[in-house]
Amino acid sequence: MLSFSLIPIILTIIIAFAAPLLPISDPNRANLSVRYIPPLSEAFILGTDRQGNEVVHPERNPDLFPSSVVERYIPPVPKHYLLGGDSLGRDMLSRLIWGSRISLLIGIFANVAVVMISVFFGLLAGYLGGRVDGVIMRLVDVGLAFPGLLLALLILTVLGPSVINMAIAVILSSVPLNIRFFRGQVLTVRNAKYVEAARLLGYNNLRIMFREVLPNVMPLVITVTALNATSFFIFTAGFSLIGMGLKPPDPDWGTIMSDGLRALYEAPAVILGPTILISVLAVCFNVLGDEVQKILSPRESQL
Amino acid sequence: MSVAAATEPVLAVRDLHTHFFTKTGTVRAVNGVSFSIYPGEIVGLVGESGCGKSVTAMSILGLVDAPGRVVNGTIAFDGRDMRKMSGGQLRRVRGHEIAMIFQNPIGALNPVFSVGRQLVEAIRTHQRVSRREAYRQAVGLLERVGIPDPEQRLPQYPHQFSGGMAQRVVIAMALANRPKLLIADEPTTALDVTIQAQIIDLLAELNQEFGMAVLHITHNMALVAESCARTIVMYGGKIAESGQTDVVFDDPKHPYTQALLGSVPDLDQPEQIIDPLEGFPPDITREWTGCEFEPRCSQRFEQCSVENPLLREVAAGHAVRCHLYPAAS
Amino acid sequence: MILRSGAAAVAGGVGAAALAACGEAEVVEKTVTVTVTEVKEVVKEVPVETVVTKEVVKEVPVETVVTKEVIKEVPVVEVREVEVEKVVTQEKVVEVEVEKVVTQEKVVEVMAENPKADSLVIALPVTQRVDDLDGSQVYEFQTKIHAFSTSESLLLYDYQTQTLKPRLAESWEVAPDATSVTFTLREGVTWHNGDPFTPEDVVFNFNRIFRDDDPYHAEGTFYYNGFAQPFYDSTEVLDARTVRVNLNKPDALAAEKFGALDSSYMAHPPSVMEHGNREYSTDPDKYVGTGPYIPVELRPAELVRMVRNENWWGPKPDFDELIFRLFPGGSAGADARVNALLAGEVDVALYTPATRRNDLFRAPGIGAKWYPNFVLVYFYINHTFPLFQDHRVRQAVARSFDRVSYHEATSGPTVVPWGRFWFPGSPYLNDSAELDYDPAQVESLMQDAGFSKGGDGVWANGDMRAEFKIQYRGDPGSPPDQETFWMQGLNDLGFSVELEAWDPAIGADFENGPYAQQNLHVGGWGVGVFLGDPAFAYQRWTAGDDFARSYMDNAEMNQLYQDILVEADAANRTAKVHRMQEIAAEQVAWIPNTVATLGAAWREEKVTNVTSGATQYSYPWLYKVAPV
Amino acid sequence: MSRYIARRLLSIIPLLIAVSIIVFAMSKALPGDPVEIFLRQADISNPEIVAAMKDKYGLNDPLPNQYWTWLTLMFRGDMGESILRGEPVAELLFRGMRNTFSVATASVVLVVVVGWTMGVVAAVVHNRGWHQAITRFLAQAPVLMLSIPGFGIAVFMVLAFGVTLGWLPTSGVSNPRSGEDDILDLAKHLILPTIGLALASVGGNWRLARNTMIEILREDYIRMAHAKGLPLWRVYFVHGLRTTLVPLLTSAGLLFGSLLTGSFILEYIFAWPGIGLMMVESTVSRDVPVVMGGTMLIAIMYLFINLVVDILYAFVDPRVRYA
Repeated sequence: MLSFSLIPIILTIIIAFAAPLLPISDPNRANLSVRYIPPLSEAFILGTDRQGNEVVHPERNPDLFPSSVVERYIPPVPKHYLLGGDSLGRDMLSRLIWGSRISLLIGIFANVAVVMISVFFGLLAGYLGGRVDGVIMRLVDVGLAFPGLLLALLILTVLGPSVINMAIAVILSSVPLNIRFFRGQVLTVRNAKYVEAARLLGYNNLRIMFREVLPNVMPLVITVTALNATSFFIFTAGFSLIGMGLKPPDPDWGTIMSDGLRALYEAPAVILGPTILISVLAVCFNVLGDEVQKILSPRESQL
Repeated sequence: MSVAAATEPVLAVRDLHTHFFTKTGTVRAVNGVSFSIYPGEIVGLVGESGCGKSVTAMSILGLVDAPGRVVNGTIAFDGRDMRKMSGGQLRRVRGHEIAMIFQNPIGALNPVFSVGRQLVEAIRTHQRVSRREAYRQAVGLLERVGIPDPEQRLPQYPHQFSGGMAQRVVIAMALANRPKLLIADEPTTALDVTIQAQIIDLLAELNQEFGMAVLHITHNMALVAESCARTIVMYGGKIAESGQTDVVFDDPKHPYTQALLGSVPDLDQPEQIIDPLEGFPPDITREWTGCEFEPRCSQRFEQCSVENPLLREVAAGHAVRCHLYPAAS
Repeated sequence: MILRSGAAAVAGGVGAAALAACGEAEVVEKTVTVTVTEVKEVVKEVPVETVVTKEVVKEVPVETVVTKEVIKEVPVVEVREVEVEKVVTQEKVVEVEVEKVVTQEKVVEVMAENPKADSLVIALPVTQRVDDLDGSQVYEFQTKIHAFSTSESLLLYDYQTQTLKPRLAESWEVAPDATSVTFTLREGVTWHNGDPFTPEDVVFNFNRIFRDDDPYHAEGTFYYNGFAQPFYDSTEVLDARTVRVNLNKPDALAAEKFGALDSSYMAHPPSVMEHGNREYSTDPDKYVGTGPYIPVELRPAELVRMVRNENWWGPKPDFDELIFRLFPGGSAGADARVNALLAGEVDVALYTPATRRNDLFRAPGIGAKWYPNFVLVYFYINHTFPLFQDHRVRQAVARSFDRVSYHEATSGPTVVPWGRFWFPGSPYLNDSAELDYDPAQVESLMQDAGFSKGGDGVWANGDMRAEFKIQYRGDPGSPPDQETFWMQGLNDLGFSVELEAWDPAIGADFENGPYAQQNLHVGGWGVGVFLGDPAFAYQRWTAGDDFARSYMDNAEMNQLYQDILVEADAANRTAKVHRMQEIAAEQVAWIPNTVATLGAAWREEKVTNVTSGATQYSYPWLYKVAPV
Repeated sequence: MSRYIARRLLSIIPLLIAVSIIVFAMSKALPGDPVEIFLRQADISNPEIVAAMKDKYGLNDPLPNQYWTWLTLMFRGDMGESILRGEPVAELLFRGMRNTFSVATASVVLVVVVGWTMGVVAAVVHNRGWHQAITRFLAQAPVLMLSIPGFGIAVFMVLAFGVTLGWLPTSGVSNPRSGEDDILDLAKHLILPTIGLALASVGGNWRLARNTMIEILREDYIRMAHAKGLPLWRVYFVHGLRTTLVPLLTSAGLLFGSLLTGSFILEYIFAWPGIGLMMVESTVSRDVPVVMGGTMLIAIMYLFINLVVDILYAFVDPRVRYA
């Protein structure tokens, strides 16, 4: 099960990193004559138009063929569109692959940042308690009073759309909830016998927090990270949808989804691509979280 | 209880096998256990942790959780085979004819319901009485198990009770329907020593008063000696030795029983050197060709690693599973 | 007619009011000659035991009436409804309305047979003020559609023929010096509550709309009155049927502005005074208008329901009930509108998206109607940006956008690019075909301007590189496809262009704002129909639009504008406009990108091509429901 | 109990003040001047008009004064007028909130009824060692529900049940041909948006209920309940679920809060006139009064829902009540 869920994740990461090396076309090159061409299509290229774009055979794609663009005739050359074309006839396969770079950046790296920050403050608040706990939790309460999406929307509006700002918005809006969660977990571990033992041994608080308490909340940290990954994918897609995501024409999965949302009925393949990818990865992350938790927590592994 | 009535056992367990089918292998928690309990009798089931005594109790009530399953044997209660009963029939027996009390009394009470509600629920599940009547009975029960101010205690929640008081509540709940058999699974382990004695005394009293049989599961030899008429010693999912308590304690045959008794400090002989048992409980995920106790046994010989001994009667009512005692002689 | 639900109630109410107004008016029984204009059979099958006949005589300002009503004895098993429209005697007009009241149960039975009656549900996109019933207070074009069924202006501008037509006013006359305009009001117009429509009402409304200091001025809601307000001086009643609007400076377009401008719709003075502008416009119970339909229910963001105004001055409005179902505007509600149409929940869907054209064309029973409505997207060019100070560079940029290909590919048959946008003869602008996509022309224009391609293939002239950004507007659900495509075209032709999200909050202040050093942006879009006169359009520039600034220093342009305002001769005006176009084509302040869109789609089996009554004014693309 | 509620209520006040300060500060940090944006949209750039409008909206006062004016007005229910829509913000928000509330409530009900029940069933099946395939399915199905974006399902449902089969309405909150506010009509319109909106949360709660319940089924009091001979449904749904409620309530409270704004994609697909899309549109077009009022309103609702959840904790778990 573990490797089963790891393979797609690792594969996606590898493909994302290798995107510049792969023999795929420019993800931003528009070619209107293959606008919304369905997946697995083979377009017969007649020649190039005045903008240097390939023009496909009219009989192959009569609906999409603009009459005015062909200037000269060249014998047809087939070209494959494995995942079809989008609203501007950009190659969906290429866009999905390039888009994975940014989606993974948010889904994994922003996620790691969220978890690191949350675990740190959760540990501080939960373990130290007292005034530290009071201050942290009051701030968390204020943060929690804004639903995450609204907070992120406001942050993005103030900062303007970009990858970094989107990451900041995602981090700031999901940290309060995570801190509260981890604090709760730390509280259950704090009074455990082994923690008391460590205290009696005279270890300092930092050591106890990170050597005794942290390992014991680790299974949950991993589960939460996996769950966060899913929601972050969908979260960023939502922002791209309302035009607050990335700078076009660079693709991320959310941008592609928002592109597809306009053509849900005409070209469902556009939105299906990233949706399926996100779903598969989300399932993988969920399963991964469960499996890791089973391995790390002995009680589960008996079953 | 008259001895004449005691000829039919209230519970007869024959060749009980309960196995847990885990990913790492089959755990043979109970592996061929047979014993009987007669009406009004207190039987002690002893052994170290993981020997299968609790699983035996759960098997009797049909409460073994997945991945565990009773794979073989018969459990005859009052002449009826519990294993052949439907779920509904089983539930009519549970709590009504066979009651059970647990090691951790606070944990055995649902923290979100008041004690009264849980008692009333126990009564009304098996008796067609009004809520008011059940409540009245609950007050009587609490009084009987020695809880002062029962009227005030009933609306309270489990976390407001001390361990001993909670165990009394659990006992009251078990007694609610006057069961024929009470299975007490380590009823005193989680309690202070002084409370332990009170609970044991209470159980003995109730045994006298209601005439119910008690299966007392414990790892505490001293408690068994104190309260039980008969003792069954379990090791590795099997019965190592069984017999009248005084016989077993005075003349332990099985090396394991001897070792157990040897590790109990005797208050009369403060200078005695305690001789704890070396080694670990057996790996019961594998089928033993030899004796399960062989690796830890101080009196082992060749046969012990070759052949699994059978439970044999060495004297009337005294059976031992050990190659040292080849046959009744 | 009385067998139908909503209309019956209204008719009853009006009848009662008429009776009351007549006071002692006799019900004349026997002796009059009557012209029966229409005999309509309403119910055939339902046997009726008792028929109560009630006669209502409306408006009898006659001393000696020699009227006789002839009502044929109706057999008890057959009910006929006789509608007597006008009875003409020698001098006097008597209106007689005859109603037959059928017993209650029978009405219910008939209702059950035809529950939908004659209703039309229109899917309407709205983005902003969703709940105005008063035409003078509506904000955006799409929302006006329902407000224009309830309220009316003095005149109507027919954009298809580009002429003015009478509405509440029968005729109009602009003074020769263009300093006043006189309207002659239609006779017999009443408000929904029965009050007569008077010249005083016009005075009240014009003051309310065009004077900031009027106590009933609805601040900030009169979107379009900026065009007329600077010219307005006063309104005076000349006689019982005429009013005159006096201007403070000459304006050849006074009739269009004050008669047909969107903001000059008439509101009922007593109601406005009693309830205030907002309550009046948003509460159907408080609203009183003159329009062909009377609002009965308004649920913001949900629907507006109206019933036929039986006393409307024009031909009988088509529908018993008109329902505007409100959808979110923009692309948000577009798919939902099409879905609702496909599912049969609405009869007409306006502004259907191009991406659903195949769904609509392929669905059985769905028809599509061209409505010559246009969408335009301006690309503004920042003249203060050094690169764009040369008009040849501006022209080159304009010519690098292959609009024709883009619209043909993206919108297909539902949307066509208009080479000439606006209407014929508008300075707003030139024939954009002149600035159509032309790489060769781009090349020569850039070379003329002293640019040459550097090593990286980008045009450069000394230190100045052909490098700029296109600001696009990040609206929900609309990625900047056009800008992306255009950017690619520009980059292919030797410009170095990037996209940048344009924050609407920062705006397009090219001289001082954050984008002063940047350069091209999408200026927003417009849908709709504006007044057709070129001078009017030119005025819009001078009202302070950003893209017009670059022309403000042009003396000839300003002189032409002044001339046009007082030029009464249409041919001369057109000639002057053409000269303005030439100047504008040279300047290229912005790149028009206009398309005509598919206006509506509806279910064919229910809708036939019969335009009549009110609908022809308010929404010419709406058609009457015919029995299936 | 009432003291507990009072204490919780009081603890909200400082939070509200903090939230209001943040909302106010954020509205000031938003780029652009709302009046200028509005006027620009109306093609007006006359500086006198701009100044007059600013005066009218009090934008020339010192910041603390502006904050205080805003706060006092808001607590009197006056959140100003929408710059974009010209409507009183309170009315606008009330309308959006009412529509969002209905679909959010329906979603929470669906989550509770389906998600929690299936979670308990899945845990029981796991506990009783049913056939592997069933156990696996009940364990993995929620993961799938959690992973597929709800709007994909929503679009499919619109096409299938609305357009093709015609069983359910495709969009909107009411059928315009039915005259009155019909509760049945509303229910029909709620079905598809609710499923689309709640699907992921049903999966999440199913999973959470299953995991918590598996833990709880190992507790002694569940054995005790069995040993008492209680009927199975009583053991699982009374003794089991009742103790599972604390984490589930937390999750339901959070869900309700996130639905208040998180539903804008579904609102987009179903043309649902809720507050999510309204807030997004207002933020994008800088309709600051709506953004401020809406954010405050949502924050207050959110705090209120959390308060309700906290009070429910006390009802569900006596240990909280007596702590």
